[in-house]
Amino acid sequence: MVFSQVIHFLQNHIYYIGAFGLIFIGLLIILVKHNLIKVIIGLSILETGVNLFLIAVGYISNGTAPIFSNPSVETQRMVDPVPQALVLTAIVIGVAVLALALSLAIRLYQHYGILDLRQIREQKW
Amino acid sequence: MSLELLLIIAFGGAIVTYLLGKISCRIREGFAVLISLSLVVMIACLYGENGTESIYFHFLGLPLIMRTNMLSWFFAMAVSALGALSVIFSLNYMKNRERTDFYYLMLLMVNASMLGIIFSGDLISFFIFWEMMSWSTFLLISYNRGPAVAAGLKYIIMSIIGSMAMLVGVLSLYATYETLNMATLAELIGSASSGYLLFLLIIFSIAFAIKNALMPLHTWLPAAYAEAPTPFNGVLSGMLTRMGMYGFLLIMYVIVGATRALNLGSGLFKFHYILAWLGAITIVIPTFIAILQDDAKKLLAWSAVGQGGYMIVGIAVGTNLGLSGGIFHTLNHAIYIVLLFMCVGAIQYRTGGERDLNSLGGFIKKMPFTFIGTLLGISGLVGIPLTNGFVSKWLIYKTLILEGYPFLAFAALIGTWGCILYCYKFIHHIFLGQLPGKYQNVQKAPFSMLLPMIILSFAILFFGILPGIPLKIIDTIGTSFGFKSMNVTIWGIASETGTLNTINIFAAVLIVSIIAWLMLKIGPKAVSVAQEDTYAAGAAIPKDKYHYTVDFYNPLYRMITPYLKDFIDAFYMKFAHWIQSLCNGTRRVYTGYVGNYVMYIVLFLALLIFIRLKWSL
Amino acid sequence: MRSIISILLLAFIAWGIVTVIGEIPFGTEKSRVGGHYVDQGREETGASNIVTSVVLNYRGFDTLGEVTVLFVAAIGLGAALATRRKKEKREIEPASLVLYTGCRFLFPLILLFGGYIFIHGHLTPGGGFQGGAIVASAFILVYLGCRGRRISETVSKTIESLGGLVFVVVGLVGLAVGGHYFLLNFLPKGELNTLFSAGIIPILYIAIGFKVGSELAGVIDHLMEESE
Amino acid sequence: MILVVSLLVLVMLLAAIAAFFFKDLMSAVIAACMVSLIASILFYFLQAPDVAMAEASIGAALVTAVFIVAIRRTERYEK
Amino acid sequence: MDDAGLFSGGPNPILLVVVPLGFAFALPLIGFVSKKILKYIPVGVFMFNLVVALRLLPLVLKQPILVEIGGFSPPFCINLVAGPVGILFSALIALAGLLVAVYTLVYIKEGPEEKYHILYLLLLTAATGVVLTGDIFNLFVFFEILCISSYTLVAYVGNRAGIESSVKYLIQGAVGSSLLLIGIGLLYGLFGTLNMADLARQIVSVGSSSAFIPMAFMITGLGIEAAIFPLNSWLPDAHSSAPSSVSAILSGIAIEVGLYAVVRILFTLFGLSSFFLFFVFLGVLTLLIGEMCAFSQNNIKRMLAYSSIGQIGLILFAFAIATAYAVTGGLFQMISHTLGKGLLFLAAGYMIVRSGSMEISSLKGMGKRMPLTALAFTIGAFSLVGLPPFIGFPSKFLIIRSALAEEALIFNILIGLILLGTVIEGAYFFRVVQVIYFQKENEHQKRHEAPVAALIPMFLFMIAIVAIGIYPKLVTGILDSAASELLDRVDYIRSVIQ
Repeated sequence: MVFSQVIHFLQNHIYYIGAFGLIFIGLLIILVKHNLIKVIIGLSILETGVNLFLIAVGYISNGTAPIFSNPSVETQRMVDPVPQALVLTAIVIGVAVLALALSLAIRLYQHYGILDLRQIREQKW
Repeated sequence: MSLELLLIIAFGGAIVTYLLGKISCRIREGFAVLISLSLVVMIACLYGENGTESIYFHFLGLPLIMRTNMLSWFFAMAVSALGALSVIFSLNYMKNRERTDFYYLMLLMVNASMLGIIFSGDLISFFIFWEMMSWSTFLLISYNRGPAVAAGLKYIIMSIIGSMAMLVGVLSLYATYETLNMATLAELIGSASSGYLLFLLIIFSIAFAIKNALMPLHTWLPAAYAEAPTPFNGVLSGMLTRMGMYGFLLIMYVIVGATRALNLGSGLFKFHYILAWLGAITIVIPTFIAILQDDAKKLLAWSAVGQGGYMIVGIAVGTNLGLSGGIFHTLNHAIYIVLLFMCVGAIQYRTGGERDLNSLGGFIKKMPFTFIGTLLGISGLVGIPLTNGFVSKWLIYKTLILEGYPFLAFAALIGTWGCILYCYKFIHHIFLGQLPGKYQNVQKAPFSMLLPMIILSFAILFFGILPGIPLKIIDTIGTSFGFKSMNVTIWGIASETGTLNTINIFAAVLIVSIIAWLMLKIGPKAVSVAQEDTYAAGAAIPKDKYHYTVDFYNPLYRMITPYLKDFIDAFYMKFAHWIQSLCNGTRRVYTGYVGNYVMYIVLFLALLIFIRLKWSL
Repeated sequence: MRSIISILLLAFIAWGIVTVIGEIPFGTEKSRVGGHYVDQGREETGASNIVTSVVLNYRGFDTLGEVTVLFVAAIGLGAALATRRKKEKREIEPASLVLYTGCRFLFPLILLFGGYIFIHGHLTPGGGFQGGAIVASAFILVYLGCRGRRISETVSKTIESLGGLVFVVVGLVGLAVGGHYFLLNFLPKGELNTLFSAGIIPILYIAIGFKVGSELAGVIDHLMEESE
Repeated sequence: MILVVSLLVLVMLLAAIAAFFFKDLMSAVIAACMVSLIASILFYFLQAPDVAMAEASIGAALVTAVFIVAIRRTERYEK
Repeated sequence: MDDAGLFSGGPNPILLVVVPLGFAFALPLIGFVSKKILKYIPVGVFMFNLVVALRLLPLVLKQPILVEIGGFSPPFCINLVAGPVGILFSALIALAGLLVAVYTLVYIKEGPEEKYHILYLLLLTAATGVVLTGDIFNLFVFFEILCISSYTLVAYVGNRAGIESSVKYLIQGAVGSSLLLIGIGLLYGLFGTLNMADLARQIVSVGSSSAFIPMAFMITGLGIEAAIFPLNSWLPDAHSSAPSSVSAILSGIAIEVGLYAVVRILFTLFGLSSFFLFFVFLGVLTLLIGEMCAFSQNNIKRMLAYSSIGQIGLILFAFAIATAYAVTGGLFQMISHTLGKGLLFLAAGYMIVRSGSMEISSLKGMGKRMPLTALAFTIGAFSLVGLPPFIGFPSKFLIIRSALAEEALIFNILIGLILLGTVIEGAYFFRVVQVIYFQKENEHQKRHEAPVAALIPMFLFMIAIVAIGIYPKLVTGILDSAASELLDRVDYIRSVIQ
């Protein structure tokens, strides 16, 4: 009984758990870690989590991909294409931000010789 | 239309003067004089027209209104005349100084915005011109650099505090009555509750008290007066500071109205009564601080604070005599304080900026006209009969005694005693005594400086002997506020409560002086002795040690100094430091560690969610 | 300490999310808009991959923005890493012959595969972005395997610019011919499920493919520049 | 099916936690790459093949490459 | 609108976004032809935008123009809503962009100029896109362009400070945009649409309870760019280390666009009325913190940056009161802040170039060395403090007037705090003005004015400041209808979804 309840719960929530798990772990990395590269890794995990969440929102149980490669596909149970489009955009934006962040990290390292954000504090107050 | 034209000429003239200065100094100076004189002429021509007119455009849906009545004409005459004299006085004084273009621009701008204040018929244009006056004054006070910078900053900060208070008052009136037209407000406000009126009066009083340097809010004034360029001191002390007086008259008697304004509060804590006491405090303490000063301009500055107290007392008592005294004292004070500042300016001009009383002396022979001007000036300041100061002070004393305020009268009297002391110190240290060796070759003041001084000297005597002329106007102002008319004659006041007749005094003084002159004539001739002979009884003392004006009033100093520290200023400075360290502490929020910053973000989000879920807003 | 506070705050946020996530049941149809796209997409755009039709037609403006984001990042990365380059040629140890040949052999194949992906974006899963990324990965391979070979900066810049311009111009042509609609699908829709269908979508995806490929390759190029 | 997915999610979260704890940045990057890869598989399960492709090629491959380049140009260990 | 051609019935508002975008893409190609003309392109583009926006202004005052992209009808497409607010902001952006672009002609001399111009174009294009769009995901995308180009422009100089600030800005910005995206995802999950009008329509039907969490996420995400108090830690660093021309845009445009987005989300999307008191407090807090931090700065640009925080606080306060009068005041304050702060940064930029240091004390004697620039700085400072006859006065007047009209004790206290903030603001601005004019300067420094191309934009800013300050009616008409557009949800929904 408990097992089937657990299965039911998992069926309904496992993607959300995964998505928000990633989001919170990502945020935690950004909050707690002070190595710049590590923070950027956190950002990457955060973004992945957000994307997963968006796709999960658009899913329809037992749906099919929204592609009419063979004409027999019924339209009733196609998953929502909009979140997929959004996530495509979000992924590209994510990679843009990450690449920029890493390039800035490289420059920062050239200037300071360290990546510890606690010590890179010339701009303050 | 004519008023608009007046203001356009005033402001436009200022800017054109600045631009002309880029071409040639002579043209600029000529034009500045022309503008200021033409303002005097225009006001003289328009004088006496009562009415209102709206400027063609609206400001945020509020009509801008200009209005003229006796009150505004009275102040306008004074402002324009003193402004013109100051400009004329500046011609020589400011020659060869740097950035004179800027100086003239700001001077004319201050004059123009004062005219704007005086003619504005609604509170929004009043406020606009008030602010313009504030910042252009700020730029002029700091003109001399050095210590003037700190003085200017103090001035503008207090000034902003004042104008913010005024802004609240103005806007609250606007929010309540949907109009800012003074005439309409005066009608509408009759129905307001006493609490609201009290709030209004207090909040406006903050602004005006700061400008008029009423006692707890006076601290900007001494430093600002001492450091401002001397020709501008005239405008500053004569009229600009007294815009506070104008403001008090406006809010108490024009907008709120005499009947309501004099009945706010209860018992001893009536609004006008407290105001009068503040005025009394302002008379006494600054007067004694003035005695302590060794700096000519600082002395005059503290004196101006003290004299401001008389005006406040006068108008705060709230009778026709007192009101006339207060208003008339404003005019009189403007005349002689401008004159005195001009004398200091002339001395400074000839000595290269010296204003330390202890290193001056003996200028009576070198600059006789200046001496006479100073003599008349301090006579007016002390209130010697036949000078204008006598009349206004007499009116104020009379009121205080008649209305049964013996303590206030006593305070005013003490003020006058102190006034005599510092006035004597002032004239003695500069003109009497020993002439320091380095000033042996000092010349007379140039004509462009003497001319305004002569005019003002005449004005002192003229208003002293014929006080009826201005009193007539003041009486009209008083009656327009709803006070009983005084019985003004050309020689003074003839009324049931007390008569003032300067012709009798004039006759008495004339007779006494003729007798004195005759006695002098009859008696033996005075023999001129070299000062060294009397001073050291013939013993040889080095020449530079002869100066005996140092430590004047020394016993008095020792007696009063402990009580007369400017503890209010010290308190303000401490407060400012406290604010500064608070600010310094606040900015530590931005720690520079990005982890903290992200923490703030998460905190904000968590807070939002927490508030929502906890209280279900 | 820090981590405890962080976890506490995150727990609050999680609490908030839990309250709202219950109203977004997993696996149910939620969107009228999505349903409309699925139902009408084929007729309205002519693409059989509905995601593609959403990406490039219904929400084409987003994609223009997205392309711009990548463009900005590439430019910005170049600007950030632009230092006074010292052109001292260090001796690079050449890769082994096997690696070198392998890379050279694989490079056109990967390019071809990427090209296939973005040309068939409107028919099959994939499209300009995925294809572009594959193209870029081909360049990574070359950078890693065949040291010293670079993509010419001029060429990559030209491709980037042209890709973006094609997008804008196609959109503006739509505005010009179709009246008031930017990005109007003005070309004939063609027959469903054939290569030459769906109007402007393949054109845009090809432009995007080239652009994304050259941009990502450029990003890698910039980043690796000094590490050698 | 659901168990497979649950397992994948578990592994993904574990990888993310590993990325938190690894002192070696290179390992952390690999863990993050693994997160992306598993996410890509999940996308596929969620009937989003387009996104799965994008995530695999961009999120997993390219980003990891960029990370590695960046780490090579800075320092490898978190102090 | 069916048979409308490209320019009949007014130009299409989409051109405001697309044309600069196209030129940004084309810039590298133009660079192959001639490097010289590159820097004139932003000038030309923003001139074009300004003309288009001004041409559209009278049209949208009558009726908002709905732009449906791709030829589908909302909510099935992305639509732009060119209402009074959008076009007003577009015109403002184009104006500021044009003037700063002219300034840039001489100011930016080193570094990868071509990239600077592209990023500059894209930054302002994105800002225009944000204010025009009617779709929240599209808003997100434009926001990302805005943010990313800001990050890179902050790092443009490539010195220690620039890179450090840029990295910090990027981390916070990226977290913010992730939060925004989560919010959008939640909203999509709840309501199944991304169109703002459609969302607004449905949020009424659901009630605000479940909509709050997505709103919290979105406000936090957008609030970072809008520099609301606890979220604005990036701002002083970024604004002070960017090149001055960029700081002018970041301060004058970027954060205001961020605030616009917050306000649009709050007003149009959620229409929350009971929560506004929170934002009123937040506004006052932001104002006080900003002014207090600015008070004790020694770095002129940092001081200006903190002052921007203060101004944003005031604007937020005005919007949060949410009466027509207050929103008009807030919009007015935005205009006055754009003009004033733009002018201040431009003037400070060249003073810094001439003195070689950002310390306030190094500005001694600038009144003599560069009188016109010093005049520009002074006017900008006076305007920000809110002195008449400059533009800062009518805007502050409107805001305080509307707060007083609330007639609640709490508002009176808040007004007191705001005025305290103004006093502090006055204190630090006047201190700088004094340093410029009245501090003893070093000897033999010759007059060395900024180049003409830098002075022209400063003059135009000054003229605008004084002209609107004396005659606020120039803008109040537009502001009134903009305010009513922001406040009237139903009308907005009706204008998008027939």
